[in-house]
Parts: sequence; structure tokens; C-alpha cells
Amino acid sequence: MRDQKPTGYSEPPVTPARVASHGITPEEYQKIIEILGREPNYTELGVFSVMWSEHCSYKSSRPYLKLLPTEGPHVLQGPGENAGVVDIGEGLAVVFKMESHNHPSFIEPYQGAATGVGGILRDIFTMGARPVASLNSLRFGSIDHPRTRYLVAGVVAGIGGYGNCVGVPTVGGEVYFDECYNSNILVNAFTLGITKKKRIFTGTAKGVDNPVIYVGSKTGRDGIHGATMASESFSEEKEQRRPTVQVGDPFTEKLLMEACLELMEHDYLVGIQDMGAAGLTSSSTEMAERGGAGIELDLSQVPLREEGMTPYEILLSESQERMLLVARKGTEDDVKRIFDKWDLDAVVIGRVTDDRQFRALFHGTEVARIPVSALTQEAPVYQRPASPPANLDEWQRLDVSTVAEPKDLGAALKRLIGSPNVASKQWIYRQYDQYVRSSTVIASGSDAAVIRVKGTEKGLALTVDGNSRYCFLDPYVGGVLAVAEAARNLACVGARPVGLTDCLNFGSPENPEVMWQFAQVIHGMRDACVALQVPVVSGNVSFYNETDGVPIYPTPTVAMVGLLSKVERVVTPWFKSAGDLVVLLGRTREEIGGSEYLKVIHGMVKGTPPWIDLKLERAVQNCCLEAIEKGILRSAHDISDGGLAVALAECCVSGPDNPLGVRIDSHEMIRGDALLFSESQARILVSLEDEKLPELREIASEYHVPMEVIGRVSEGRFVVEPLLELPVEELRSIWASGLSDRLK
Amino acid sequence: MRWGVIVFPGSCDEQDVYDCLKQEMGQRVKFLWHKDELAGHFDCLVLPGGFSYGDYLRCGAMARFSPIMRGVIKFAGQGGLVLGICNGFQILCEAGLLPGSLVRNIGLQFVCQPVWLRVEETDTPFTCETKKGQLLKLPVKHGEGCYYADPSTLERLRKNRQILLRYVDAKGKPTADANPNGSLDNIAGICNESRNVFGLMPHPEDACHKLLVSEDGLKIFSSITAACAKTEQLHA
Amino acid sequence: MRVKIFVSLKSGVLDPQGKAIERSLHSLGYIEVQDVRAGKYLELNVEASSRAAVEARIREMCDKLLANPVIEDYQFEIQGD
Amino acid sequence: MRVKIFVSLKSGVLDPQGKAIERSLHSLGYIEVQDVRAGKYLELNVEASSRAAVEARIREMCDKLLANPVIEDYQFEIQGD
Ligand SMILES: Nc1ncnc2c1ncn2[C@@H]1O[C@H](COP(=O)(O)OP(=O)(O)O)[C@@H](O)[C@H]1O
Ligand SMILES: [Mg+2]
Repeated sequence: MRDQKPTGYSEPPVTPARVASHGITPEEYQKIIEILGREPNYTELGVFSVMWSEHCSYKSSRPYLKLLPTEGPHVLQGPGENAGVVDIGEGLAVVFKMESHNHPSFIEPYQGAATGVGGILRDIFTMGARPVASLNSLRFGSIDHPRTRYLVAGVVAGIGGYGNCVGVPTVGGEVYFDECYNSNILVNAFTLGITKKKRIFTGTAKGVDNPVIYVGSKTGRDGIHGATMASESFSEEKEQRRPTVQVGDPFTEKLLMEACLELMEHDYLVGIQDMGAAGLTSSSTEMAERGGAGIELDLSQVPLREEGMTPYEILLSESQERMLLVARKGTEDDVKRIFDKWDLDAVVIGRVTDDRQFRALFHGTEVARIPVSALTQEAPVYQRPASPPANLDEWQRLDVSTVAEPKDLGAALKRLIGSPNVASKQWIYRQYDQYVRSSTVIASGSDAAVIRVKGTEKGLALTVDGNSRYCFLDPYVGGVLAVAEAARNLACVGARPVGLTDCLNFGSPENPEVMWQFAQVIHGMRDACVALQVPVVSGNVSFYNETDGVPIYPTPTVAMVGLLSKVERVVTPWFKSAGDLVVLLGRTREEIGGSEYLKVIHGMVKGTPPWIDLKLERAVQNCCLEAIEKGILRSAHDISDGGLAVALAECCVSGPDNPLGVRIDSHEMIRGDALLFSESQARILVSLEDEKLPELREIASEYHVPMEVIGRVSEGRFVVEPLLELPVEELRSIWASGLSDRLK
Repeated sequence: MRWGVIVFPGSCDEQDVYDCLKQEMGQRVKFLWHKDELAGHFDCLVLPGGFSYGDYLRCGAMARFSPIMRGVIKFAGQGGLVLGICNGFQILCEAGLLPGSLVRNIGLQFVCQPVWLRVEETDTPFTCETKKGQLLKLPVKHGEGCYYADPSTLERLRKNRQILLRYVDAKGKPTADANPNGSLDNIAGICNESRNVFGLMPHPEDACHKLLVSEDGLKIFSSITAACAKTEQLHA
Repeated sequence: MRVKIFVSLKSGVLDPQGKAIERSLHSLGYIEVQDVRAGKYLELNVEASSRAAVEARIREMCDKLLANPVIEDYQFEIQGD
Repeated sequence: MRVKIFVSLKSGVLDPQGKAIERSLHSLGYIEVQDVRAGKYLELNVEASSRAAVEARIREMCDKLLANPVIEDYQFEIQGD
């Protein structure tokens, strides 16, 4: 078939050089020839290159992802679909997923981040759910790096510009600055949607001769080979020959979302999927694979934005705001009518077949014919070599006695809460619409965001966490702690976890040390998920996050969703009134290894991250949850980056009203800087009225949770006897302006 | 009374307005599609917030030409109550139903936060249930909310007491810090001369429940229902 | 014919974007730059019999939609014929 | 000297704004309009000895700050001398 060419265009020959430039190894090329029983043509080569890319095939990660627990009594859809689905009762389900858009965001921060949000939104509404809340997890280089301000401004504006315009509130997220991201930032976008349990759609193509319908924006030459780009490391010269960046059109996305959700009210649909990475190619083949069918596309029917596009370009284009539908035969006009109402294209571009082949025609000529399974299940899988980093022992070695305790601990606290990773993130979340949908009970600024589920008494809590410094120093523990902190953040607002999604951002899988870190993180996450009983319902892997051979810290970001059976019982982290008792659930140990304190004050990234006892972690969380459900607590705040002192300061200054003071007198017998700044896990800081104390003691002892009354909420001054005393107003202004001043 | 909530392509807050009126206030509400002509009897039309036509070119510039706007302009001309929230306010300005214009925030960034507002005039259907000088806490969320009008227009607004809401601090002072977008004279909301068309940047529909930012938004909507009840009595 | 339309803010209206650009230009060392004003630039093709006809239509489009007389002025150039 | 700078999206790059403006012009009856592209328009004054000097500086400013080379092209006009 390779000699018959449609008129009007000709394909370059497939040479070893072209095979290589498509990121296909000689071995993989041999496999392609075996599968086809012939050499592929140029178009087919392109199709293989994207479908067999790391991004689409998960060829390095699949063996490990299998380890994660994905089942649970309420899980309706685990990994494998466009997003995970969990039952929340009353006939409702939540649909959520997180996606990375790292490399595009480094090349063009505004559009890269914006289209990242667009992509994750489509993953959610393609399942039949209306998106109701988004989060974002960001990693930038050092705040002093010349490019950082430009990247932060662009990424944040892009996330807001897109999310705000489609009317989905961005209610939370996280951001960290570290040199390891200087030339490879991370942008992970999360969206959650709500749907009726009975109305969940999947990306499935079945039923011979059912029409394949293209809806949304026209196809241009955008981001061709985005999928393979996401599967290569950066290097300066690659940044020069920049790939065509995709520009997002949130207005069209909004129309597309409304049109699809309206369409889903009828029963015209067999399956639906968004055209994400590898565009038309991956959406059509994945749908055919799930339906055990074949698919035939007539590329000359695809709505085009540019002149003279070749089949290769049409199949690989990553133009945004496009969806692929399979409808029941005979409903074509009904489908068209709905998209018409929203001024969107809806064009039949093919049909479902039963020959299990992916076939593409162009002006009557077949330009590609590949067995569907060859592009999906039969994609290569690699058991990559893995070995611990050569310098791991060196990194982990820390003799605390050599760490001089600062003479002025008050000054140390001030520096810490003014540092970019700890200071208020308001400069960022102020640019996001947090209130649209009038459901936001707790917006950004708390441990977890909370939205109400209209028409019920329920609430949903959302958080995203991941400390990559911990993962760098001990990837297993780092994986455990990412899951543990997310669950703890939910417990602090009174929500019980129902599931999580993650983005696993790592360096090159071809680097054995990176592969080892990856495996360790997965094992850590697995053990934490099992212990805390949180299923993983969706996720995303982003490899090749490195520049000129230097990988980023291993960075798993964990987004967890929790349920509040009665949303009005929700608790916020800040102190409520002077006189309340301040109680510490859990115990503080001398653990400054890998802490924010060690990095900011002593400029060291060393030691081992805090030790964690998952049984105790679970007990502390359950204790906090029961106390909240019994209405005993006035505030609850998780102790994480910066330790007890930072958590206390946040409780004093992060509230909507005037800051409160606190007076602490702890009996913990450890050195002062450790007491203040060590990041011991399984700790929650709560405040309550005196008369509630006995009840709290009861609950704590029932769960065998150590608790200590460490002080009282006061006014004006921030006091930790005998270590430091500061005016709380001073702390507030340092905390409030710490980040914004650096970004001006 | 009967409410109509107009849905433009790119509207985002129409459902919030609908839920607030129906769930919190038990009102009769109908969505009105922008491509349709305005038909049926309504006491108040709401142009909700969002990004009509993506806010491309200028906020509200294209929505103003939607078929339904002919009816809205006629309705307003006959004294019908029209409420424009955020993007709705921008559309009303573009359509000439309200004077002035809303331009890019002075800080150049989208701004989302709760703000304090001071009620400046109470002799309108939109504020009749509030007290002069009363403070309301509502969220703003916009990138182009900086109110501008030429000096003579501004003078007219003051003279006719058309400025209904100003951005103020927690103590009720219209300071520069309390102004989230650089609006002239801290203007957050204005009405037309005949006082039946009201546009404001803050979002009352997102402050209508004890679990949300505040319940102060209800005061705007209940003012409208009270005003309509009065006029109905007059006619009866 | 190809038409280029420039929409800029009226002199009275403050232009924070222009100011911000001016500031960053200065901080990059381009201190010789003054009075930066930011506006919109539109390019479009029109089918039309005569230049005069185009001019009239474009003026209409600007008055009606492309510029807001309350805050903006516009100019345009017509190329080719 | 007075400089006018026009920044527009590279051809091939999606221009949602231009697309929307074209739609809305058509619905207003201006069906003769095609290929609307939206961009930025900057006006500024520069102190400089010679036209050539200005040109070099302006090109620098555009490359560094005013245009985003990934998706945008720019042109400029210098007036007076
Ligand atoms: N990129 C972001 N987008 C939105 N909100 C953010 C972002 N980064 C941080 N926040 C908000 O700032 C607050 C503090 O973040 P963080 O320090 O990560 O909290 P925690 O340590 O309790 O997880 C949280 O409420 C979080 O939602
Ligand atoms: Mg965190």
C-alpha cells in the first residue's frame, strides 16, 4: 500500500535517521515491522512514535504502577479511564484526576499552564461530570533565579485565565521554590467533577458502523509531537528549535463543556473522549481498544484551520478544545443540533469497525493501517535498571550536634515564615476565581479546601501535597509522607479520605538512579495508601524532568479528596478567640533532617526525613476527625513545613480577622530549634474551650494518641516560653508579604 | 415575582444566581437564552457574571449585540428592573444602559477576594432594604473591574446620587487600599438616572448562605423583591 | 484589501499596562523610552469595490464594535486596492 | 521619535480572539470581513541620535520583552527624526 499515494501530497521516505528522530529505537522499529509484516510509512511511523512514547504508553512506569492499591468499597472507576470515579452516596459520584503540563509551561508559561488546565477539565467532563473545583501543584526554581518571576507570573496568570473563564473555581494548591527546578518547572493541574452515579460516560468505541464524530475547535499544526516532547529531556538547543506551542481558547472550552454536558442528558452517546496528547490518534485508538473494536477515520473530513495539512499532521496535531464521540447510528443530526446551538463544529469523520484495525483514509486512499492492539497493549514495556544514587549515604549523613542552634530563635522564625515556601500564597490564589458555583466553604488559605455539595448536607475536601526534598533524601519515606500529609490536611477540616490521584514527576527513566527513586516512591505511597485505606483512582507520570542530565528532585504530588457527612461541622486552621486552650496531638521529636529550617536557616539539604509510624498517623487523624465530628474543636491545623513554630504562627495570623496571639509552654525536653522547627509527622495543632478538654482527652486515650496542652490563645504577642517572644502583628506582616514582595 | 436570568455564551454565574433566588429565596426564576427574543412577563432581569464571548476584544462588547439585548433595552426603557453583576455590569455599560466603562484593574491582575462595600443610597429598588452607610461583605472576582467615566459623567453620577456602592475598609472608609481595582471614587456599583438599572462588580449571589463568604448578598435580592411587592400593591 | 486597525486608550484614561511596560523597559536599561501607551491591533481582509467603500464600513465597525468611544480612539490603514 | 509597535500572533498560531471578533462582525452583517487577527499595539517615544540607533534598540526591546518569540511576530514604524 505504500506505493499508492493520495494526490496532492507526498510523504518523506522512512529512513533510519527519521526513525531515530521520532524517538524510536532500532529494537522498537524491528517490532513495528514484525507487527505490520512490512515497513511502516511515514504517517504510520508518526502514529507509532506518539503511541509508543513514554507519555502515552507508560512503558517504563507500568510495572510499578500496578503496585498501587486501586480498589475500595466506593471506587466506581479506577485508573485506566480518563479519570477516576468514587461513589459519595445519595446517587452522586465524584470524578477527579491530576495531569502534568511541565515542559510546555517552561517554554510558554501562560499558554502552557492554561492548556494544562484545559486538558484536565476535558478529562473530567468527558466522563459526564460537571467540573466543580480545581487545584494546582507548582514547582519553580529558586526565587532568586532570573527566570523565576517571569515563569510564576505567566503560569499563575495562565491557570487563572483559563480556569476563571470556564467558570470552575480554583480552590487550592501548593507551590514550592527550589534550585532543582531552575530549568524544569512543574505544573500539575487537578480538577474534580460531580455527576449522577447512573450517568457516567467512558471513552469506548463499539457497535459496527456507529459514527465517529469530531467536535470542537478546528485542527491546526499545534504541538505536533507534544507527546514525544514530554518524553524527552530538555536541553538548551532543544529550547531553541521550539515546538509550535498550543494556544488555549477557554471560551471554546466553555462552550464545548456545556454542549457535551447537554448532549449527555440524552442517550445518543456510545463513548466520548477528549483529544489530548497525540490528539486524534490516541483518542481514536484508545476508544477502539476499550470497546474491543476497530476504527476507520476519513482525515479529509477533519475540520482544518490551516492549508495543506498532511495526514501525518492531522493525526498528530494537539490542537486544543477538541473531543471525539462515538454516537448511536441515526442520532447524528440530534448530536449536530446540540453543537449547533453552541456554535461548535460537529462532523462525522469515521465509523466503528469490527476488524480491530486502526485505519486512516485521506481523499479515498488508505494512509495508515495498524492493528489497534499494536498501539495499545502491545506497546513496549521496559523493566528499566534501577540502583540507589551513588551519593545517597552522603546526602543522608547529618550529625545534628554540628548544627549550631541559632542564638536568636525569634529571628530564625521570622526568616522562616517570610521564606517563599512558607509565606502566604495569597499573591497566587488571589488571581484565581475561588467562589464561582457558590459552593466554596473554605477557599485557599487553609489545610484543605472545602466545597458544599448543593442539595445535600455533604461537603468535599480537597488538598494536594508533596515534599520533594524528603523524596530526594529518602524516596520511600517521601512517598509515605506525601500521602500521609494529604490525609492529615483532610482530617484537619473534618473530612475522611475517599480517594487520591497523583502526578509522579521524575527525571529520565533511562537513568537507573531515577528509576530507583521512582520505585521507592511508589512503594512508599503504596504502604501509606494501604495503612490509611485510601485508593488511588487515577494519576499521571511525567518523566524526563531534567535539564542537561541533571534530574529534578523526585516529585510525587498527591491530590486527595475527602468527604464531610455534615459540611457545617467543618473546622478551619486559625485560632478563634483569646483564652482557648492550645493542644498538640502527637509528639515532637528531634527531627530536623530535610527540614525547611535546615534549608532556610542553615542552607543544608541533608539528613533523613522525619520518621513515621503509620499506625500513629492514622490514630492522630481519626482522633482529630472524631473530635471535629463531636463539635469539640475550634481550630485544627496540620504541622508540616517549618514545624510547630510555623504552624502556631499560621494559626495566629492566617485568619480573616485581626491576628491573635499565643502563649506556649511546652515540657518537651529537646533542643529549642528542634522543638520549634522539627517536622515530626503525625502532629495536629488544635484549639478548644476549657470545658471541652475532658472530652478530647477521652477521645485521645481511646485512640492511644499522645496529647499535650501546650498553651493558650492570647492577644498581641507570640510567646514560646522560654525560647522566644514577638509581636504577632510583626509576624503577620512578614508572613503576608514574604512571597509577594519577592514576586513584585 | 418573576425573575429572568440571561445566559450568554461564556456566562459562568447564571446557575449561582438561579440557585440563590430559588433555593435561598423561593423565587420563580427562568433562564433566558441569548439567541432568543425576550418573551413573557418578568419583574427583574439579571445579567450574570462570567466571560461572555470569552471577554475577547472587550468585556461585554459582543454580548451587547445578542438578540435578547434588544428586548432587555426595551424592558429597561419601560422601567423594568435590570441587575447586571460583574460581566453583566460590563455588558450594561457597553449597551449604554449605564454610563461609563469598566477597564483593566490597575494592578493588571485578576483579583478574587472578599471586599467591604458601603451602601451609599437606599432610595432604589436594589438597596431599599439596606441602611445608608451599612457595610456589606461580598466577594469580587474580575480582571476588568476598574470603573471609569469622564469627569462630567462622574459629576452627574454624584449629583443624581447614582453611586450605590463604594469599596471601603472594615471601618467603612473609602481608602485607596480598600479599592481592589483602581475604580474612580471607589465606585463598586451604580444605577441609571431613572434608578431601575443597577450594575455592580461584586457578587451577591456568592454571598447568600451561612457557609459562604457571608449572607449579605441576600440583602440586594430581598431589596428587589420588597420593591416589586410594593409596586404590585400600588397596581392592585 | 488588507486593513490594519489600531485602538488606543483616550488620553484621559489611565493605562496601567503601558506604565508597567515602561517600568520594565527602564529596569532593563532602556531609559530612553517615554510615554508608553498600550492598545489593540487588528488586521483583517475585506472584499470591497472601492477604498472609499471600505473606509466607510471600517469606520462603522469601529464605532459599533471594535472600539468603545467612552475610553478608546481608533485609527486605521488600508493597504492595496 | 515616536515609535509604533505592532505585535501579532505568528501565522499558524491559533488566534481565539481574532476568531471571535470575526464571528461577531459577521453576525453584525459585515460578511465581507475575513482572516481577522488580533494583536497588541504599543506607542512610545524614544530619545535617540539617529533612526538607525532607534531601530536597533527597538528590535532589542521587542526580542527581549515586548513580543514573545514563541508565538508572536512584531513590526514597528518610526516617525519623525
Ligand atoms: N498554587 C496554588 N494555588 C492555589 N492555592 C495555593 C497554591 N499554593 C498554595 N495555596 C494555598 O496556600 C495554603 C498554604 O499552602 P500549603 O503551605 O501547601 O498548606 P499545607 O502545608 O497545609 O498543605 C493552602 O490553603 C493552599 O491551598
Ligand atoms: Mg503543603
